[in-house]
Amino acid sequence: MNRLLTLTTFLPVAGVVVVLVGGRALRDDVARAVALVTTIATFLVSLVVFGKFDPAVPGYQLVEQAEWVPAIGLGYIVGVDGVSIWLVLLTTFLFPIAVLASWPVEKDVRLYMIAMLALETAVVGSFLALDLLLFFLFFEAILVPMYFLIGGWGSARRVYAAIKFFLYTMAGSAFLFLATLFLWSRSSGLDGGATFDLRALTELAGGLPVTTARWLFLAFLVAFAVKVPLFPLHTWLPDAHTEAPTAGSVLLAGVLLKVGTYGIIRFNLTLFPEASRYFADLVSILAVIGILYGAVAALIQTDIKRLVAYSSVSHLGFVVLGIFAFTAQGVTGGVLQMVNHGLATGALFLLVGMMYERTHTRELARMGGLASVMPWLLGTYLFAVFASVGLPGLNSFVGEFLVIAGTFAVNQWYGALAALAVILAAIYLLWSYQRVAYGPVRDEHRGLGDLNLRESVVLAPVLALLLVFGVYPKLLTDAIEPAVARVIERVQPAGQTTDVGEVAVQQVEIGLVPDGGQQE
Amino acid sequence: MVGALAPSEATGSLPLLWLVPSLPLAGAAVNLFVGRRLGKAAGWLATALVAASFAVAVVVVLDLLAIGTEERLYVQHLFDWITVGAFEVGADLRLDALSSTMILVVTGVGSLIHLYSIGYMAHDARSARFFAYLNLFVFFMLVLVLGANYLVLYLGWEGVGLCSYLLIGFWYEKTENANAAKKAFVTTRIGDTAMMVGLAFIVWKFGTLDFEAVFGSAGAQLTEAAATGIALLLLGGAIGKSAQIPLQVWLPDAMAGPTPVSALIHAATMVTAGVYLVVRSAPLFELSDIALPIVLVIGLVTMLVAGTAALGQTDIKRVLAYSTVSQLGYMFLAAGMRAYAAAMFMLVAHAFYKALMFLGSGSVIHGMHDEQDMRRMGGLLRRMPVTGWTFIVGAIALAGVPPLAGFFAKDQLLEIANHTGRPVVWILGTIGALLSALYIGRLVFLTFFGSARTEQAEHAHESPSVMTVPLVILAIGAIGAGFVLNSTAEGRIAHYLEPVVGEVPHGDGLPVWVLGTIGSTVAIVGLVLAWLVYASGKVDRAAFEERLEPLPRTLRNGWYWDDAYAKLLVVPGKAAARVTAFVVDAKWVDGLVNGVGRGVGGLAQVGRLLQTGFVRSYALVFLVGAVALLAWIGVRL
Amino acid sequence: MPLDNLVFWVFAPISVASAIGMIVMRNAVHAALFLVVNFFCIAVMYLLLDAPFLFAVQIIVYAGAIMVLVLFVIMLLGVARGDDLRERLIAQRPLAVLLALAFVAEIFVAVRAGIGFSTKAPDGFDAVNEGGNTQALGEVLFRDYFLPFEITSILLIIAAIAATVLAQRRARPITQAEIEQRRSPSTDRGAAVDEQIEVREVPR
Amino acid sequence: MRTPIAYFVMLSGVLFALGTVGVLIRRNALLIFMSVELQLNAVNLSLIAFSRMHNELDGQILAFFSMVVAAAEVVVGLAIIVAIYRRRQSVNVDDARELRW
Amino acid sequence: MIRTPELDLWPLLPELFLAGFGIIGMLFEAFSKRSPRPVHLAIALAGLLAATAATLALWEYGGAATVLAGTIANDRFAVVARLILLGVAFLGLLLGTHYFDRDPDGYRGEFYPLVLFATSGMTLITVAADLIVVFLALEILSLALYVLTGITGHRHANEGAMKYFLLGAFSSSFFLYGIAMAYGATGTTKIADIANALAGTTDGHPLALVATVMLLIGFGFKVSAAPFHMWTPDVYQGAPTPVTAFMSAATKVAAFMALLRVLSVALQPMEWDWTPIVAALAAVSVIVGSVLAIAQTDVKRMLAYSSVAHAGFILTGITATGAAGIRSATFYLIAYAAMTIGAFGVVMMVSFRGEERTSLASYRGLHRTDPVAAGLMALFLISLAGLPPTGGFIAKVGVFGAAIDGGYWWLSLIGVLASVAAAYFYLRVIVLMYMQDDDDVTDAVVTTDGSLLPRIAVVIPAALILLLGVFPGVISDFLDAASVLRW
Repeated sequence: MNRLLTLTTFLPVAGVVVVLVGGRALRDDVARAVALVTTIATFLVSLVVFGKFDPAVPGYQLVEQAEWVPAIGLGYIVGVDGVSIWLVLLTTFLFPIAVLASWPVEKDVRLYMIAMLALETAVVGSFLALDLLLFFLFFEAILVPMYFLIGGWGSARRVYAAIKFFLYTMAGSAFLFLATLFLWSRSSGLDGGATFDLRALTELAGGLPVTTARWLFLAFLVAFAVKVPLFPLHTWLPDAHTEAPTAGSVLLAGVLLKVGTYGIIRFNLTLFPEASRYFADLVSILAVIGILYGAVAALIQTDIKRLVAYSSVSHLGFVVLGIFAFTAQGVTGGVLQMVNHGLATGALFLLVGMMYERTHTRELARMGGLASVMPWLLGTYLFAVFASVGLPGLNSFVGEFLVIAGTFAVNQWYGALAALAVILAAIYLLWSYQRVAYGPVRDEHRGLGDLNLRESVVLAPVLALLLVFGVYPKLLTDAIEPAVARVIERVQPAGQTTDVGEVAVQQVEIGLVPDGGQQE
Repeated sequence: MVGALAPSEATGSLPLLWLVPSLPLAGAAVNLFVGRRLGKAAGWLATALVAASFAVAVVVVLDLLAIGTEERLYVQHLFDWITVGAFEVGADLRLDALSSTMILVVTGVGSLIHLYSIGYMAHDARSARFFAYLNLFVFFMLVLVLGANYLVLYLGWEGVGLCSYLLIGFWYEKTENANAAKKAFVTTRIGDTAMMVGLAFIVWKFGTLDFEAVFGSAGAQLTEAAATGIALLLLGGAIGKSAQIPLQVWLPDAMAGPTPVSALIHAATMVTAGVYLVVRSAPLFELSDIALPIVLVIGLVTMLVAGTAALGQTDIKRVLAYSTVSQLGYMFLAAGMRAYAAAMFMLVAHAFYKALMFLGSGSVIHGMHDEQDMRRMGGLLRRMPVTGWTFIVGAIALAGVPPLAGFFAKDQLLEIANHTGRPVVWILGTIGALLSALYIGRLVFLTFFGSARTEQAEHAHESPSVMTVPLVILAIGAIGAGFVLNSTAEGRIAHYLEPVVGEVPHGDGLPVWVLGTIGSTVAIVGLVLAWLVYASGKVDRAAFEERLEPLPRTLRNGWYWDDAYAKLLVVPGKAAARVTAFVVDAKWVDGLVNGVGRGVGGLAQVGRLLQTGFVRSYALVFLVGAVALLAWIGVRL
Repeated sequence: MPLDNLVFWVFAPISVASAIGMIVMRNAVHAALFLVVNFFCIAVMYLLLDAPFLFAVQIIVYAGAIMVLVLFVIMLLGVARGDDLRERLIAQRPLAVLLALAFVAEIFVAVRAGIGFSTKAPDGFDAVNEGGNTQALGEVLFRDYFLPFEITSILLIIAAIAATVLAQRRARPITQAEIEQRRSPSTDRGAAVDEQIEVREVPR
Repeated sequence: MRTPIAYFVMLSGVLFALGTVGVLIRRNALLIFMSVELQLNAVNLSLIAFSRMHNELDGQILAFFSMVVAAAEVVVGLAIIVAIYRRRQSVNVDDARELRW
Repeated sequence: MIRTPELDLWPLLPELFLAGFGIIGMLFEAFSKRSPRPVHLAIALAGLLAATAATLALWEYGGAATVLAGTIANDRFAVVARLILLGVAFLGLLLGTHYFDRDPDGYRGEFYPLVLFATSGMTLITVAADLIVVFLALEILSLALYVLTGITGHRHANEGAMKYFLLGAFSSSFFLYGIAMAYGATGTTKIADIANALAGTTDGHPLALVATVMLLIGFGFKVSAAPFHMWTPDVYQGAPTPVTAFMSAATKVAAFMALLRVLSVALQPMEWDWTPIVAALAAVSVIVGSVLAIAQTDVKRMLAYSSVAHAGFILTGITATGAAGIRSATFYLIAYAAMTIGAFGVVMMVSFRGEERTSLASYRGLHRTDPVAAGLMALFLISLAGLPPTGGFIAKVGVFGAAIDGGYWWLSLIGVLASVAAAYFYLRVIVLMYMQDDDDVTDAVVTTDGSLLPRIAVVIPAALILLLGVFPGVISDFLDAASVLRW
């Protein structure tokens, strides 16, 4: 039987075991190497998974199913579809980079690497789990290593940030937990007895009373909204991002936030299609508020990491907005935006981290003129900035445009308002870039080194992907689209707009008189 | 009315079209990564590649001309860019009359400016980076004009914005340069965003962004309101890019970039992209009753505002910048009258003479050792003859003195205004022409005539030939363009563009020769007036300006648009951001969260006091619990 | 009035009064004596309820042995007069009385609803007590409750251990000074640090 | 026997309540302990009353065991009280409140 | 003439072993001058081993549902309960031995027999099929624990013992009152007969209702359910740490298992009456435990409040009546026993010479001086917080799942939210252990002495917690067997 997904998930645990068993006998460098090798191996395995994955098939693939705790119907069920495959790849791709970027960490290296590896397992597991409780298990398990990473290796207010991150997320997931158990409890009437199997529960959830389903939807949503984070549940994020060590921020922004949006697609939309429609406006409005709010708040930040953090709030709003448009373009754009944001913001945090290692400050006011000192570092930073700004040709644009186009066709206000963030993004990112890079060089920064080999190796693949996915997003969308189509089919009843590309055709064929259109 | 064209088969050299943008791109890539090691060769490489691109463009366009008028369209599909559901966007290049005109201008003028830059940037340590950006710009500009759908156009559109940003801020050690770069990018992005929403609108209505498909079914698909919406949103993009009111504020500041940049990006090509967009989208604009009138009004107002502002400038490049804005206003005006071909004609002509003048001003600045204030110049004609004379050619062309390029363009425009029953437009346009002559005359006379007013001016030197040769070529273009493009009554370029943009409107009004005479007279009067004030020595300039205060100061400050924006938008915006971030977010949203935490913590602190340590208190609590439970049960009995 | 009723109404008030006496007597010895009185009254009730064996046990073991032990300790520790009646805990007394009244009320409600105030003891208890109450009890005890009876032995062993472990003087008692000395170096510092933690880590 | 069983049960309830009052308001550990003894005795009364009501002996047996338990508790309790008196020279429970909050 | 009952003592063999070895230990203590700990330990362990063997043998032992005149239940539930308790006792003994190694002044040889006696009381209460036996067993374990609490004679231990004793006796009287009421309502004290007697009534006999409440109060006191928990923090803090470890785990297991038996057998006909009460107790316990722990600065006290909260969680599971409730509660008890004894074990390793250094501040930078202790503590805390991949998580799934299944979603909501609050104080300890700046740590460096004994005693529960977290299915059969009560 095919055990590839299991291998992808648990390979990092092997690294954990090695480091644990090695104990104090393991030198720091060896621990680092173990982590790096493990994460790279995991990436390679995930590539094999990708190789076996057939993008044309919409459903779950490479499914592994085993009984785990039959007594409560908890099964070990994992599988990938077009949405999760990319998130898994993103995760396994970012982890070696994060490990490599953590080379300068000197404090408790072994513990650090253990946390990293454990985190990888938890995140990959979340993306692969097709059993609700298994998902929740991984979802919760993410908290612990991340908590250690932030609290152990963060900056001054790390403890506050770590605890806040932890409690906030846990409070949100409490509702998910209850809703999961509720569904499970309702499933006892099924043929196989009570189960957490997503596929079985999907059937079951269709038959729930409307009100019940709506409450459950909200319970799921709260958990994911915290994780995403969706306004107004976002305030843990600036603190966590800011205080986390570089790799922590990279992974937090790059991967962890996506667990939330992924959860929304995988669970909220799939399990509660009616409720999803019912609450679409509410969520969309929150997403739009988040998009603008995050951007506006980013405008005035003086701490560069905090600024990037708020930009994440804004960017993730796009993802949610796209998802709740229920159009192929919107949802695909949302998924695309997940991957793209992971790469772009990941790159930003990597670069900010590298700058921090040199200048020992995150205050914009205390930087300036760095472009003259470290042209390559700041050049790559600019590249990442523009990717994040949504410059066409770089990756984020495609997702953003698809989201806006996909949303606009459904609700013009959401689309138009969301687009405003594009302006704001340019303002805050370029403003911050200017304060970091341009202007006269400060005395204390003279003589700082430019990118070294390790850092170049860290950055090169990420930056390359920023470009590749901008120029040829079909690489991603070909696999995403069938999976998304399947979700939309479930959510959106026939007759509704599900594909903005088909609008014109329909109108022409049926001979509809073009409608009144948007009143300007 | 503009109809759809049937794409033709790939014949001859047409399939080489992709090379046109690719060559500069290759140059950019090489210069970006290994340019440092190339040294001097970097500039030559960049220039050579753009020139090669020009050559390919010429070959391709010649092959296009070989095709019959009605099929003069070639679409090259490179690869699928975005495909989601039924929504498909290809990386498609489109060669037709309009885009062929544009690529020739871009690559032609572009290669001259590259050549010039070799001299201009010779002493800059990062010149390789400069050429990389410049090449990249040419690439994006070509993508912009060659794009076969709105999204590819948008790619180029934003790309040129990026390069503009990079190049304006090329000397980023100076904070004001960096500020100018950011301002340029952000201001244009405001327009761009409107445009992006416009694209979303198009997607909503058409399900595609392909020019052919959109224009082909526009009449059937769009209501008037929808068409207005789309047109105005696209116009937003055009206004930003072409620095039209109210987004014109970035262009004068953009002069902070190296002068070749100003010539290429902020005069000849990028800023005209707005005009190109309007012309390209004409089928959509025409479906709306108000879109084109709005274009016209914006053009008119911009022309006058910028024309007057140009009068007040003292920085040689800022005069040219306002002049550019004003001239772009003319082009919008033309487009607003459906005289697309006239707009394009003006665009091409303007590319020549304005590039010429920018390069000339660059040469002056070069010769003056980075002095840009006209008041500190004077009498440079003697010291920099090539620069001076070519500059004068450009100025005359701009002023609209026959038979140079500017005259034909402006003349045609005013004629259309007159003949289509727009007397007000005609009168204001004529006033605008007078303004042009005035400010450019002022510039020329202050800079090149009279006596040297400073040490620097006395020791100014002519630039090397690598810089002057392009000037000469452009001067020839400025002189010849009018003849070449407009030799017959219909106008060659108008005829050429007709399949794409339709006919130039006709009508009745004053006879053509009367209009031409009025136009020429106005131009000459303007120049003479300028001579009187600035070069004849018969007027006390300082006293004259003194008497006019506060007008000169207002003009110098560009009608205080910047200050108004600062007060009305930036300050409140910052305040709003501050409130959002530090009050709403920190105190309220996060405050609520932390409040819950603190509340629980407080509860804990209070609650622990219950644990008094007195065993009898514990017993009391125990008993309270017991009695309460029993009471609960008792109630149910 | 039947005799048993009379006896009940004589001894019930006494038992209540003696109980009250016990809880309000300042002197511990007096209180203990009131308790003995109370136990005696209860013993009488046992008799009324046809439980003569327990009547005997109550008087001999409880009122006799156990209370004597308690009195002995009171004397031993010399704490008979130690209890001053000023209450430090606010509202402890009124609450205690209130809760007790509520408790009685609840029991009253339950008893009235459960068995009613007219239910008399059924006849036939003599049959149960065939051969005498003691014999009958013995039979039940050593047949059905053989195990619990054995279990009590463990209970008593523990009691014995308790006495030796807790009450026995230590071979080398730890002095107050020693404790103070031990406490001071680490815990005091710990306490000080505690304060810091509080300040720092309560989430803002 | 004419006295209703409920009377005994109620008497037991009252005594039990008095016992709780004693526990709550006395500060002498010995007296608190004696109050607990009062409670246990009250319960025994109930048990024996119920035993009579049900016409069987389990209740009496239970009361008997309760006495044994009480005896054992007395021993342990007194031991503890003696120990604490040794350490503090006081049997006032209010004095022993180092463990709190 | 006394008719002798049928004597089937096999089902009682474990208790006999425990008590027997307890007596041996006591005799040894009485006749040995120096009362060496290794010998004591050996005797006690032998007792545990014998009891364990006897217990295991009972797994396959058929026999009647109850033996010894219906006073002792003979089912696998009892076997499971005993095994848990024996395990806890084993760990408690190991910890205690180490504790007294470091604090010889407080040492009393009686510790070992007392633990055995307490254990026998605990196992007995879980097998008791007669409320009389329940009461007696309760007293056995209580008395033993009172003594154990005060065994060192230290000041705080004394105070703890006194408080425990006074309140314990107070609650015992309530418990006994409950038994009396049950007897009054049904005329019997055998839980099976009570069930039968109650089964006929429809609206619940008022006395039975009172009995239910009183019994719940009594059990609630033992399991530290609020508002009957007040003794817990003081006693946990005052008692010697190994005793705290032992009693926090074992008492809870014993009392809960007994409660389960009483509720699901004797009071099974009154399910609808007692579930709301249990739910109310659960809600109050969870809130009180979770919230008040936040304010604590002493780690033992903090764990005490945590124990209150966990009592609430287990009660939450019990609201789901029947097998589901038993299953979930039993699993939770196993996990809880492991994590709490482990956590207290680490507390003991960190503290020295008795009860010093139990303040939270003592844990600063522990992972530098003793990474193993810190790591294990972190694991226990994470499990207590109910996070994967630990047994605590699966346990929480079980109880909340059962409660939701039973319709108590509001209780689950309170539970999960409270566990968020609870996570805060667990995390705080981790902060202290792991997230201090190096210069902060130096003035409060803590060293554990690295002895083997306590390490064994904490590694075992740690392994168990992980096992339960990752492969909870391993005890599935165990739980299946346990969830069927015979009567």
